[in-house]
Amino acid sequence: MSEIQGASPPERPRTARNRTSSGADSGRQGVALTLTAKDFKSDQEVRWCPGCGDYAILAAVQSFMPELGIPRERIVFVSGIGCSSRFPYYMNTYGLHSIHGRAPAIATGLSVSRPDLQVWVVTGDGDALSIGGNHLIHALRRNVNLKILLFNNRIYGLTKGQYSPTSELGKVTKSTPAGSADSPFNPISLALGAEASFVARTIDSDRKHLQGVLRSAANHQGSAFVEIYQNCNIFNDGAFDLLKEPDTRDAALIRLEHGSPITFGTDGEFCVVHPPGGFGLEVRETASVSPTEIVVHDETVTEPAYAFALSRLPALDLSHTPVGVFRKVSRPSYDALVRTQVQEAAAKVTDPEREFASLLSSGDTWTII
Amino acid sequence: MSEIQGASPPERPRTARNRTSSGADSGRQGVALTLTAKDFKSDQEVRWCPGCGDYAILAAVQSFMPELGIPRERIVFVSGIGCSSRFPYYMNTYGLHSIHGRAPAIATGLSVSRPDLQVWVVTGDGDALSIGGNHLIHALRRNVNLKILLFNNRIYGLTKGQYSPTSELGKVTKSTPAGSADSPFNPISLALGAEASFVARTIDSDRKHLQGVLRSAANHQGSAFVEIYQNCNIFNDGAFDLLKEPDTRDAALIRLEHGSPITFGTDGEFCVVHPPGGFGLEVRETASVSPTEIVVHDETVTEPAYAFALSRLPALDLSHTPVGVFRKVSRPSYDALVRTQVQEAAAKVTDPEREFASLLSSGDTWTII
Amino acid sequence: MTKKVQQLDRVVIRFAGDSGDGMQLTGDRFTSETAQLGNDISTLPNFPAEIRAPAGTLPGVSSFQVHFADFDILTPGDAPNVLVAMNPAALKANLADLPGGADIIVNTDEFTKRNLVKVGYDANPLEDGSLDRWVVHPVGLTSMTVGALADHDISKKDAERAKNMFALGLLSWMYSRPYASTITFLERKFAARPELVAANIAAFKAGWNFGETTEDFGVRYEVKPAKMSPGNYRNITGNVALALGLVAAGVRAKLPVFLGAYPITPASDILHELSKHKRFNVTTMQAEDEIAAIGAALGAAYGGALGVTTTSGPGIALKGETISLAIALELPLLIVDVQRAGPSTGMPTKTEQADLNMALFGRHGEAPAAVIAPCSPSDCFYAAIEAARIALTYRTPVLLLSDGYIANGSEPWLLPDVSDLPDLRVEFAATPNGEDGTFLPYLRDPHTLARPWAVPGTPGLEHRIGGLEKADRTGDISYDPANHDFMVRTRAARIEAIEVPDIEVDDPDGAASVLVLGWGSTYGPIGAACRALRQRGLPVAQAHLRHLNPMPKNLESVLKRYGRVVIPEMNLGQLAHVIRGRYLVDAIPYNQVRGLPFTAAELESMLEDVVKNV
Amino acid sequence: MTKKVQQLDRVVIRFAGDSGDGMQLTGDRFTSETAQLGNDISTLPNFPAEIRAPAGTLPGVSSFQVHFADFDILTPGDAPNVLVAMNPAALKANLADLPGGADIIVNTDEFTKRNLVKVGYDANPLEDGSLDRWVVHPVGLTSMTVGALADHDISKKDAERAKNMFALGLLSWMYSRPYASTITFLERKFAARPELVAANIAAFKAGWNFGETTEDFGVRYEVKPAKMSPGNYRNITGNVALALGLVAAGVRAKLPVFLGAYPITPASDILHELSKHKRFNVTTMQAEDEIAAIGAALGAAYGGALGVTTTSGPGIALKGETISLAIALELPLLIVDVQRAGPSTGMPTKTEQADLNMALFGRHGEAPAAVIAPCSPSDCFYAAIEAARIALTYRTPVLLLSDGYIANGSEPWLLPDVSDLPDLRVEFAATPNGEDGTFLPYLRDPHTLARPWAVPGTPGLEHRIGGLEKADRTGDISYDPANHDFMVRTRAARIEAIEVPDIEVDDPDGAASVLVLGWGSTYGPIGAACRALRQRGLPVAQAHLRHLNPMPKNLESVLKRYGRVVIPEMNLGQLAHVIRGRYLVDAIPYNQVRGLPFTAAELESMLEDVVKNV
Ligand SMILES: Cc1ncc(C[n+]2csc(CCOP(=O)(O)OP(=O)(O)O)c2C)c(N)n1
Ligand SMILES: Cc1ncc(C[n+]2csc(CCOP(=O)(O)OP(=O)(O)O)c2C)c(N)n1
Ligand code: SF4
Ligand code: SF4
Ligand SMILES: [Mg+2]
Ligand SMILES: [Mg+2]
Repeated sequence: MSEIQGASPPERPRTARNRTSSGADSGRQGVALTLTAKDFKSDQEVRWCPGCGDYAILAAVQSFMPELGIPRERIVFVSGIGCSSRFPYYMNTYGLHSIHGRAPAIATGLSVSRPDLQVWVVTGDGDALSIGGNHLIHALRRNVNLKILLFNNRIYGLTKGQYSPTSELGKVTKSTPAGSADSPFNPISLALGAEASFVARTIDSDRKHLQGVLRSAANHQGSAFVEIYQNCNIFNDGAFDLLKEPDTRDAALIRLEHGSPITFGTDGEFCVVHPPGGFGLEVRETASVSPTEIVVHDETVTEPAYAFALSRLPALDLSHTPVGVFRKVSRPSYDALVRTQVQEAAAKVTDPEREFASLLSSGDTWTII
Repeated sequence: MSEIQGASPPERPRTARNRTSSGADSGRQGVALTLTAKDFKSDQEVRWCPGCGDYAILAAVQSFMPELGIPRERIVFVSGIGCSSRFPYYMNTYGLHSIHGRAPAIATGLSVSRPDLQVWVVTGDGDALSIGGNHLIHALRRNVNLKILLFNNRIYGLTKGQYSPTSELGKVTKSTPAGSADSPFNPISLALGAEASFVARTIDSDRKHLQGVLRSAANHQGSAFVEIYQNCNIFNDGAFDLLKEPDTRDAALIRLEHGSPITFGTDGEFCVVHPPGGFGLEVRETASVSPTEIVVHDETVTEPAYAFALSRLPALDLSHTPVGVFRKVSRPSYDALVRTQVQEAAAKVTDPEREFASLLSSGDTWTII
Repeated sequence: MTKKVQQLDRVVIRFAGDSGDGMQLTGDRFTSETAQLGNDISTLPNFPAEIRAPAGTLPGVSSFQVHFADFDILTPGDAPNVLVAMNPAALKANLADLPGGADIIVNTDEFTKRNLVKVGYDANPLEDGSLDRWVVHPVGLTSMTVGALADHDISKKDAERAKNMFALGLLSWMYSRPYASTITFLERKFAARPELVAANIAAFKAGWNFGETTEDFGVRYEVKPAKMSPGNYRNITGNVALALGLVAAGVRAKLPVFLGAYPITPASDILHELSKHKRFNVTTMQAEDEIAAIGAALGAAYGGALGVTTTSGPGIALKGETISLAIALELPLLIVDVQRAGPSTGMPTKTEQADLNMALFGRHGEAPAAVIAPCSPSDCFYAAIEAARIALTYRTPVLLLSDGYIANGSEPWLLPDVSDLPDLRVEFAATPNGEDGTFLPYLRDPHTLARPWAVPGTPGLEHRIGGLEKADRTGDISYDPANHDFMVRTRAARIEAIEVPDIEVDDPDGAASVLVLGWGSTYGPIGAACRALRQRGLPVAQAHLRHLNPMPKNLESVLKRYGRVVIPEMNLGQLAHVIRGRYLVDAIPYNQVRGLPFTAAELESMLEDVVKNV
Repeated sequence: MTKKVQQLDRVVIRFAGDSGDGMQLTGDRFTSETAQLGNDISTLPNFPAEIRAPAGTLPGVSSFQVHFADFDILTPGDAPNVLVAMNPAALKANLADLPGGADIIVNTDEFTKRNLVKVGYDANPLEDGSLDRWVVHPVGLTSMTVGALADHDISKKDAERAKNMFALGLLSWMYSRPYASTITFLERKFAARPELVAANIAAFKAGWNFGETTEDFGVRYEVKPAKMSPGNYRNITGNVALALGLVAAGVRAKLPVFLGAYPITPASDILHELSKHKRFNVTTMQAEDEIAAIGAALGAAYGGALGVTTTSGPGIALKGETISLAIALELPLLIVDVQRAGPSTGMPTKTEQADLNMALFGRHGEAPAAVIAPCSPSDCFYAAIEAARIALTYRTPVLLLSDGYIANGSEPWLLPDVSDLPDLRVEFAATPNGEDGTFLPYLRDPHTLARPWAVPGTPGLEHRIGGLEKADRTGDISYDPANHDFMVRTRAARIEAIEVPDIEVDDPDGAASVLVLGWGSTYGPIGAACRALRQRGLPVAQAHLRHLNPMPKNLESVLKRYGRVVIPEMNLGQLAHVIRGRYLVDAIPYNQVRGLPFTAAELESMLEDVVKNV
């Protein structure tokens, strides 16, 4: 039984789906197509501020999309409200610009009922972590088949510059002229605390890295949570300059690569070690430690304590900021489990109307003649 | 300037409060009083099901209260909705039984504006982690001065037995006749991911332990998050029997004690070690390891990765369940920071009406004569 | 000893006991036996918000009332003829509702000093003469049950628990009920513990035999089957009927059903029931809260499913923002509100009709949606299908207002022929509808004003929509003043354009001067009152609104045909206010907000006054 | 060259440009200069929802309209006499509003081929004669500014940016505005960068001198000061006035103010403004969402603060459940809704009055609350105080309905004497009020029906309250049917019992047959239209509702005094529906939902028709 019975449009492409639990998701992987970045540009004029980091992310996503090999009509972008949430308008796919904070909930309903679609969520630090925090953590715990891109500019852009749950303590903004009094979330830690199976971070300005992370997210079964540091040049300009400026970035940016020792710096002169007995990770000079002490990154560690320790590395000042895939482990997606239950039950029914008639007359009935 | 100007009741006790950031909370600690458990019993008939674990928690809290040395009128219990959330009715203190999931938000407003009160939040696994998840994680990140008691019975009691966000995967309940499809939160991990400064777990049936945890929570500045395993004998009976039955509990229950090596079992025959290079913790036979390998519990470790690793110890089957204080670290409370800003500003004003008049006529004004 | 058998045309029995005494089950069983016999039935469960309040206390009392008759009845009965009181609390809590002369069967074993004190009885009412107005039957229900089960290998607690079956046996005997279905039920229920099957059956029979034997029950009653249309019947509650109606809608639309719900009394049973019917391509999701629940339902609707969310007052309050989005998106969506007494948490297990305002007006901006309400338990089935018809045809959210009374109450239901149910098939957009192969997501069907339902997965129709104002036809974001004005009016017009059946007036000889207008669950009591008045020669007309938005086209002329319009509601006059505002008719509100349905008697006396004063 | 000086009684100028062109600031400055001069003023900013849409596009156009006169005016003016268009997009977007003969000052530097194409101009409108109906002044604003600043040590970008000051200088010259305050302003604004102070002042002066010198501007205008009551004035927007009103309420109640808010357009500025005034014991909390925001405000109110929450439509939709709790708790609480165009996200920066239904009816159960609405920017100050008075006196949530038009619009405000503002002091409960020293949290003041406000910290008054239905007097949980009915009616009665001033009717010679009833921000346009009609000898009466719940006691008699009642609203007739339902008056709704205020002219012509047809 397909996800839409009967009245579906005739040309709708269908992919074979088996009914096993992992198989229920398999419709989302497509076949090679000859699309280009341009095919993913909608006819809508892009309306972000000139210089906004969102442009770079949009371009990176558009040029990444063709490699998915999924026809445009099977891709849906769902967003909340915020500058970032305008994203779907600019993608020539299906798109839903919903309401503030609720994109993960809406996308869950879509994804669960339509396993043949690939559903992306685009959200902001306010949208996802302030009003939408609960839907986000529940989507992650359930492991719904969503690719969640959180554009973190550490500010409310669309409402013109209030602080957000990722703004640093003491931040002076329109709503906190004396400095904010709440310390921020670490989105990666929060996602891990919420049982996320895929957690990554990347930066607007590094297209190659961004696309690498998208690639890894796209082929993950379940929720893929991607934090993207994004510059809001109007209300929080330069928030991530430390990670971008030639003179500081090498000493600050830690590129995680699965299977490789974690080193960074201009020439790998820094590294990450795990001091014996401790639980946290620390940065050292590579020259001062023995190569075996350097932590070899493994995104597949089941125990989330490793990724969690990694997430604590950056001080709030970004001085040591890992980017890349922190964690990618496999567990059944909510969609798959739910679809399996429904499909297995539905598979036994050949004539729903007759079955329904017999349901009605089951139990204690009586007949008047 | 006090938190209530002018119209406050004459007899209201006031404690000296200085205006430094930590001092702004100090009104909450009281002086020795000669109250007894009975003084904390309200005149309302307790209406939980006979045998419900909530009774034991109520009794433990009532008999613990006197040692706080805080007069009853300075204590407020705020709850949401659920069986557990009926709690405030039975405490002879101020009490507010609010709406589902919103207790942390309401309590935040109360706590921030009334530093002289001690505010407790009582909530359930559905109330706190399902509908109220966002308010909970935001209260924790802000470190609001709340003592949050989460009665976790891993079920919805009041609505008669649906699964909750802490129910195990595959749980068969009224709303999941084919078994639930979402894997649960680990409340301790979630709280740690949300930057909680105090995180603990205890059990309804162990009054002494429960009170020990309450004691530690009560003297914590900022949010104290306490998960209490609670038996719902109607809809999820025996959920924590493994930790209570004489023949299983010793091998399952790990009592954390600050400064002591983590051992458990009938005779301390099991212990917790931290395998070198790893990030997780593991259970071993005490005899098989050298004493120095046993992890010595330290609730004050700044790095949350340690407490996080501890929180991952119990398999979902409770087979190894730490109880006690996982983490207790000091950072400024939101209330204190906010109050300080307000109090410092207000301290400069002697005559608010005159100051207000001058505010009105500041800036570009003109006069018509 | 042979007993006299007396014929009755109708009886109202109320079973009352502690929350733990199994009164709901006892009532259910008695109802089922009665249904088998062919009486018309109406039931009213009434239970506390606490799961199991302390034993023996007033707040812990749970009751179940069943009204059965040899003619068609409309309500669960105003006042019981028989009260079964399992303990002093049950007696005390229900006595005020009992007319003099009614039978009271009391479980004397529970009338201990301690239990009496617990509910504030200074003296034992069984002994102090205070019950002289009634016919009291003191029965040692517990002790006799335990006695009857002495030979059974079960615990004392289990034996005591079976006392409700003893009571059921006794009542079944008194009213000559066929009990085969109860035996089957017990066999199924305790299948895992055969010793309990035996014990409960034994207890039931002991109760039956006790009736047969004891001198106290001199008379046995018979209520003949009612004349009902031929067909297959079952007894059904409103919540189950509503859930089955949703399944039926999915089956008849050939669409998957997606329910996003968060548990809340008294709506949870719809979630429970629907989650059993996965085989009809029904997916149920218990979401993290009401906002996520409707969000997921909307997401599913966007994907081409019949999206549904079910809740009660506090939950409806949370869904407004998403309903507003659904209105902007013009997607089909069902929002079921099983109303309960408010405001705030209110009285969760008690009924009320006070969410009408919220359904009609409870959204920011001009955000019109369709609103309909079922009028009885079995009507919930058809109302669900009608709501789905409107949602699917007109691509709009539809609010369906049930309430605690019909949700938990039950009545016999003549099973429909599934193929006679409306054909709800829809056509998804499949091809571009604009010039040059473009797709215009907001180009409307000129008749229904519905826009195309173009689900993701359809090649060539890729498009973007959202909650910002949209340009006519293209759906692009638009801040154009004239377009906004046009779109706001169009959204209003498309709700007004929904075709709904004319309202029917029950005015048998067209002689009435007073029209009683109702909506929702008040149908039964209003109908019963009108019947009673007519039998007494006082003509009143009855009309019942199923469609609250848009209202039937003929409503205005119906209203204006009568000298007086009375609108009884279990709120403070919400429909009355709307009717007055729309039609400038000086309708008289009659309101009661007691958490209970109207009694037919009070409506009768109120209407009598109105009729006499026209 | 000396220029002719011409006297005018009123002028409407609209500054329009790209979002990045600083038009809001330019308008603000011009307004401020005009205020200094003593004209009466009314302003209307209009900006896109995007922060900074792509340069030069139609959606990116931002404008600011200012109306000033030598008499008292009520609106920002229907149509501009002068349009300043900083680029082709600004010209195109605003041209339709310009009456023939109006002046257009265009920045020719931006009329490049590329920019023209961007907005769909095939030919340059400055050259193709299409502007012949207007008086066009082509000015190279950018190039002249850059030229004037050639000697300044600033970047080209900074020099170009100063073009708005050039424009301001030119307009200030044209209308003979005093500019000292602008100089001070620039000194303050760029204090950190003295080179920009110098550059901007130089640009301003260059603009002024250009007016003085060029032949194109032959005439200079003067608008004399208006006759206004003596006193100290400032120009104020509705949002700032509202924030100051909240501070004033706290000061006059001697209570701390606690604002829980979540940012949302167009309400955020209240949060911004209030967060600057901590010294008045004002605490502001930016919460995680609207539910937490009102929750925190309610928690603070429970603790004895003046609790406030501020939001707009989508946020109001989320607050209903907590408002309902506040109604059950009977605590004072202010809920400010700065309305914007809906439904759903709608048009966030555009105005509307469509949340009235939501405010009156948008809660589950019978959940009545007080509702009031300010009628102009400065009136927001007094409305906030009045809302606080009702909340504190009657212990009830009060909804205050502002809207985007008055929130961002401004007018001169005669500063009040603080000690003349109402005394809002309250008395907290301090001692037991029941027998034997018990405390009855729901024992009411017989006059106000308010219950005691017993804040935690008060010894002897420990008590528990919540959202479940409460017994009268004791506040204990109660499921008693009669008590519920009583409490529901009492909650309704206590809102009805709120004393509000009678509505005043402006009917100068009592000769009017038509009454125009309005509420909220339509006051200005309705007033202007009524004045104009009266001047033409067509008598119409105007009455404006400040209190929407409860309504003034004399309203019914006022309504019935007139043959025709017309209700203009920026929605589809929400107040009209309520008035019809309550008073059975056949009020005529006149509606427009364009995201813009009514123009006086359109109301005038509509009313003229009505008057002529009575
Ligand atoms: C219910 C609701 N509350 C508030 C808003 C106003 N609002 C729109 S976007 C936004 C925050 C945007 O911040 P973020 O999510 O970080 O996105 P950004 O603009 O920075 O990309 C807010 C508060 C809204 N649209 N709806
Ligand atoms: C807004 C809202 N949604 C739903 C409910 C119904 N409801 C009441 S309590 C509850 C869950 C209770 O579970 P939990 O928090 O675990 O408390 P417990 O009863 O188990 O102690 C629900 C869903 C409600 N009262 N309000
Ligand atoms: S405000 Fe910031 S985030 Fe928004 S579009 Fe402009 S630069 Fe980007
Ligand atoms: S239902 Fe469960 S949690 Fe609720 S009172 Fe009964 S035993 Fe306790
Ligand atoms: Mg942001
Ligand atoms: Mg629970």
